[in-house]
Amino acid sequence: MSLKLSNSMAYQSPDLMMFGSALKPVRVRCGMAIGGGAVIPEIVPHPRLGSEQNLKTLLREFERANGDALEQCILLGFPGIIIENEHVSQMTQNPDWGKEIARQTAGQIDDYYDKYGLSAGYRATIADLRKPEVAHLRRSDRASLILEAFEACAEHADIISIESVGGKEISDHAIIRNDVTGMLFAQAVLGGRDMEWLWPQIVGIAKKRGCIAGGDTDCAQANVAMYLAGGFASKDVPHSLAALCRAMAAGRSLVAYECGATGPGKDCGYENPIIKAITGLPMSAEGKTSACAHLSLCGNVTAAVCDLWANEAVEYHEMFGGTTPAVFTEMLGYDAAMMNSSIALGFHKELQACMINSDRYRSPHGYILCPDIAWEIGKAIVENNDSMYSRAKAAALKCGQLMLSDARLRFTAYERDSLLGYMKELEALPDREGDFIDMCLKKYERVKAFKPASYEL
Amino acid sequence: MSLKLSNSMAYQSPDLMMFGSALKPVRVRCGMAIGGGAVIPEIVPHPRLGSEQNLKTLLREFERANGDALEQCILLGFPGIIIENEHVSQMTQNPDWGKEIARQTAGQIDDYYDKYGLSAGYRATIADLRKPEVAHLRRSDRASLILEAFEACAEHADIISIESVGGKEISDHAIIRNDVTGMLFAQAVLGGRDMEWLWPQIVGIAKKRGCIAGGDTDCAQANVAMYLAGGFASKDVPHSLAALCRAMAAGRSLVAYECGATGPGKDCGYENPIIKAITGLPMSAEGKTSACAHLSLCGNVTAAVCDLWANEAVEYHEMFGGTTPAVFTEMLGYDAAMMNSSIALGFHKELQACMINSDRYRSPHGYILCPDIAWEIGKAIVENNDSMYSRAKAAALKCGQLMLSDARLRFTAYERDSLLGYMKELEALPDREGDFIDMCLKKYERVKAFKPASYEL
Amino acid sequence: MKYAADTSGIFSRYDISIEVARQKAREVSEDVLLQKVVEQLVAGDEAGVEASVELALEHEEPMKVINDGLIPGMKEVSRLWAEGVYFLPQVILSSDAMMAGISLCEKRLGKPVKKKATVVTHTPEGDIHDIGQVIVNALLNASGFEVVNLGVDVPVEQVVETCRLRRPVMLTGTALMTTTMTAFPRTAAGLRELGLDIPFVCGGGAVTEEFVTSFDLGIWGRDASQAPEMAEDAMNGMTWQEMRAKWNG
Amino acid sequence: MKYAADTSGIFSRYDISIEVARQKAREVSEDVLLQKVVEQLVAGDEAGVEASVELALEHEEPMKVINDGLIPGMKEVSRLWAEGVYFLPQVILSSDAMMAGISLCEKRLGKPVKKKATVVTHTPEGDIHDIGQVIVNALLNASGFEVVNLGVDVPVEQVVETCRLRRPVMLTGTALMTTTMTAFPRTAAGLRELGLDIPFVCGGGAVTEEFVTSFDLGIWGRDASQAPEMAEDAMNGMTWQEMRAKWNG
Ligand SMILES: [Zn+2]
Ligand SMILES: [Zn+2]
Ligand SMILES: [Zn+2]
Repeated sequence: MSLKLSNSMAYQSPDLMMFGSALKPVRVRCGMAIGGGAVIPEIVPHPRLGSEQNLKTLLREFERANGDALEQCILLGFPGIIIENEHVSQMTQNPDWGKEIARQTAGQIDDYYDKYGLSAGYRATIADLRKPEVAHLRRSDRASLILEAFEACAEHADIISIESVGGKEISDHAIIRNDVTGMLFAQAVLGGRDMEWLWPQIVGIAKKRGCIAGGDTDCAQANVAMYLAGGFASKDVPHSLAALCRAMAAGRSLVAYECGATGPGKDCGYENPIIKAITGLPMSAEGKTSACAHLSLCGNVTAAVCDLWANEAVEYHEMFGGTTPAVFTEMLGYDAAMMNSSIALGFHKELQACMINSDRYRSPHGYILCPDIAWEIGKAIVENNDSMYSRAKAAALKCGQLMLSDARLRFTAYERDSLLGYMKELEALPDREGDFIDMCLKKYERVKAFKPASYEL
Repeated sequence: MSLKLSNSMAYQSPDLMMFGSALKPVRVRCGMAIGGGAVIPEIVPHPRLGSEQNLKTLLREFERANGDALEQCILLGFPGIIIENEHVSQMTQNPDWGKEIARQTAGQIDDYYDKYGLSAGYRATIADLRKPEVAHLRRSDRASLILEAFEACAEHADIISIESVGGKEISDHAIIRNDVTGMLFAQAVLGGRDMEWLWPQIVGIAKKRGCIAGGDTDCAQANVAMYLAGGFASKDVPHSLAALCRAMAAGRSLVAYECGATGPGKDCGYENPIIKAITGLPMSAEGKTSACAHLSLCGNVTAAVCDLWANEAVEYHEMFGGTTPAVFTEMLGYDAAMMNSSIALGFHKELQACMINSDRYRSPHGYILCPDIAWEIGKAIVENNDSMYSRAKAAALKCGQLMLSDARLRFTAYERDSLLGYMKELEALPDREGDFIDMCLKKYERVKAFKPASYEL
Repeated sequence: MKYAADTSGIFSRYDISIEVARQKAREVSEDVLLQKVVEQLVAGDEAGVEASVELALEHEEPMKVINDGLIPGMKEVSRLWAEGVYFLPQVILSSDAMMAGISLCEKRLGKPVKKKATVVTHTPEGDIHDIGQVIVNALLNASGFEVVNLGVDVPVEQVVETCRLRRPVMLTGTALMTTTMTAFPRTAAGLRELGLDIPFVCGGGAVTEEFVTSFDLGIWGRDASQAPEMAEDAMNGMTWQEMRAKWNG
Repeated sequence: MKYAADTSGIFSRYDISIEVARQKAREVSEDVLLQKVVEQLVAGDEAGVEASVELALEHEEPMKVINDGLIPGMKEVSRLWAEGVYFLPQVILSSDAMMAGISLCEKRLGKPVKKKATVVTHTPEGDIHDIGQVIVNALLNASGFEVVNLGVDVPVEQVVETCRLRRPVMLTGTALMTTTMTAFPRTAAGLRELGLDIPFVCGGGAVTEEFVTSFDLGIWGRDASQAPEMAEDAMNGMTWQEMRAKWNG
């Protein structure tokens, strides 16, 4: 492998990490900095059923949704906003659709800037159409199409991103089988290799078009684990496994930044605090205000070091108080206003402590996203950078050790036994990545959709 | 008048006022204290179109909505919740409907307490069917019906409340005419007198049934003014007038507590901080998380001294992350968790400062709800307690003076001119309530729906 | 309590940065007395309008006072509102003043002035926040329409019967709660049964475009301020389908 | 960083307070070898099941190993899941183990064991969070159904054609995005045209009960874990209307 894996921490201590500030802020076209000292809301509307029928209806849908968000900022006096549109498949399948929607939104943003001085930016998140079951990840029409869509959107968008799917065919198999080895293989080896192929191309497109290569998220794997772990009454996947998957995800998603992405990382990358600790790049986060998309046991703590504060996805429709993009812009904007007040007052450490204490001992997932723990996991990653495998395994082991070493983090008997089992399994794995890959290629050869060639294995 | 008007401040200083704590906490049936040291979320689901067809469909609708909220508390580990159901008219028109829904919800709450130890309470808010245009406020079938509905619900509910409408026929006329005199008459004289008739009866019912007489809100008047004032681009009603109406509303809503209500006051009573300063009773509040119901320029500051934290109203339907009661329970619960973390850490003053700084200079309404300003307005109320008129006028004048005296609170030229005009108008009003009433009876005799007899005037 | 010195990251006062400079009303009439009527009207001064109309009526025909004083004055008010100079209360106060002025002219004429057309307004079930109909009534009055205001808590049958008798060019309904807006399609069906294809503008709180455009006759009204222009459209013979195409979608 | 000593106002760990005590699997068979199969199966140990089935097959008929070992073992797993003792992965692993054991028995029998009935499963357009179908497939397999898994990104025509050829007792579809679930009513219409009244269970992310019950054949599935019992209902001859009445509303 030619990719240089991170070998140092951007932040020398977790105490230096704070919401609203990144060591390396980035600027959207209107000049607004992300990570430059203030938290900015990031609203993500989702089009209604039926609006995807043709470009015209979809343009109209996003015109309303994105316009409602911008208008709400004016009504309430919010200084800035990022609008993210995650592509429905039609927008990537027809790269012109994604482009026209990006063009329209850029126009709306310009209008609000001219009329009111509102600072806004647009993130276009391309749909990863490359289903491992049905397409070669690198050599297929679908692979070409997503790159074409990036090109098309980069002309107008401020930020381009993707939630890439490499390894999902193995993680879907592994996560419901308590198979931590499979998750490690899927995330670190397969996901990492796929990103190493994909991200230099995205970064190249962004550079050419003068826009920002935002970043990737392990939505397809670590978030599936988190969703399945669910709440306290759920019985699908142990929370301790979801936490280990999150630590491993950091090693995977980091690849985007190692390939030249500059952030802001995507909201649903709950691994972002770890990545921010390593890279110093600005990150988006979601928490309580993304309850519209899914529940989470880390509603406040995810804000602790965020630069953008987002809602993941809300379908467009009317509520008593206005349309959902307006309603969620209001909630996100006030969350951000509170954080920015704390910065202006010098109370940001206190506010951060409140966020952290809300969720630190609520669940394993909340615990490992606390800045101090996230930083430790990051350190294990950079200190074990022989391979994507070795660093993800180290992240998981460190994560497990930290969880087990803090007596205030309580587990059910089942969760603890499961965790001890995963740790034993991880410790027994081979040292060298090559040996691990050989082992896994054999172990998963019968998994239906898995084609090692997609990863050049 | 026989009612003894408040003559002292429960809090000797605004610095002593804090979210989560009231001088006189109250307890719901399961034992959970409101205002006893922790902020509790209060979720308010609203039934869907069509579910009001019959009792069966409505029971099913609330079974889901209220059940989803309780379940979300378990999934996320929230220690307690209050569920409020604001009656749709059918539930009050048929007191049995309201009763059966209260009974059903009390049963659900018991089940969750037995199974998980969740502390929960139920607030039933009766619909005030007494439209001044079509019914005598005191002697009409509609007046009897609402009392009957209180009786019926009090058997099962933990808390009973109402948003009473006395004076609305005048305030609807006055608010769109920039008529601060009319608003004063509507809120203080008419609203106050109606509450003085209504609330001793509600308190009597609550005592008999062993439930809590929660309180009233000036939703029909001060909130209409606030909604019309809207956001920064709205041109319906000046924000400075809405702020004065809020100050006057405090003199009106206070009557409930003077008649024996013990709190928690209702979420939409934005005048509640003033009332808490005077009475020391626990109060509900809404802010950013009630964006589902309406926008507001005071999304964070309203939390500064709240005991319950609510969403006003959200219609039941599905979002990606679950049903709206579940989604909004999550957001409210995490807001509360952050506040409770700050209390546990001793950072509550810092967090409160962040809430206040978010909105203090955003708009007049946010400014006057800051604890220090609210307390000063309260002080003007208790020091001018000759009559409901004199104290509401004093509240408005004090409110206006404070707004004009703080150079950091900026106004548009139109807003400032309007405010100076209101102040001049208020200062020119008669000293004695009797004279004021005589003046207003003449001035508003042609307003269509106004029947002085409804107020025994 | 500590207050932040720099609030620029917390909020932006767009209202201040975009405030439209106040403007005086334009000169509308060269006749000094009628121009006085216009100025009092634009100022929303009801007593002033009454006084200046009385004065004008000493020298001018009532219809001239109306057509060259009151009506152009109200048009000037509408312009100032449309341009963001005026707020709603200023429009309502001017409207009140105009009605008072017209009333004086009618007294002199000895008969009521012919209104542009009739509009029926109602609220099927009142909510405590429901002020929409009050605003709609005032704005329609100000624009010269005859408003038949049925008020709140109006049964479907009464709405349909009133429309049958008065043959309005438009019907409006406001509602704030979803559980009351079920009345609208029933009202629309009642009108259709009688062959009355009256454009039925529905709006308020929980009333969505999707719902209103799901039944015949329904046109969704986003804001009370749209009512006068919609009524003009209806008066000019637009069908409900044409109005829906113009105002919705 | 400061940490609160008392977190009782912040959160309650209901998961810990309600944890169901672990239970050993019940003894299912008096035959030591078959009981060993059961225990390995309940433990989700695929290699162990294979070993113990091999051993049992030395003394017992394959159908006895299946009927008195593997099937009761899987029933025990289902019981532990239903009672909240087991988590999903334990069920899936046991299911994998059972399939491996059955496969050995079939080899000995020289022919495949007859399945209960056929179910067709599919995802019209895959989303990166879409794991629902994977779970449905595993649970249906574990319950003894023949699963025809069409995978993701399946066109409507292919679903209808497969149903025509395979005549399943039930069809399932999962979707996470609203913009893909429009395929469901088209699939249902295609089946109806061919006279195939197959109960069509739809679920996943954005798929609401309201939507699914708005077209014929549709039954809303709240959770993947419902799939086996629904398939039993369909196999026992329940119509889609009866299933909808039972599972929805
Ligand atoms: Zn996602
Ligand atoms: Zn995502
Ligand atoms: Zn209210």
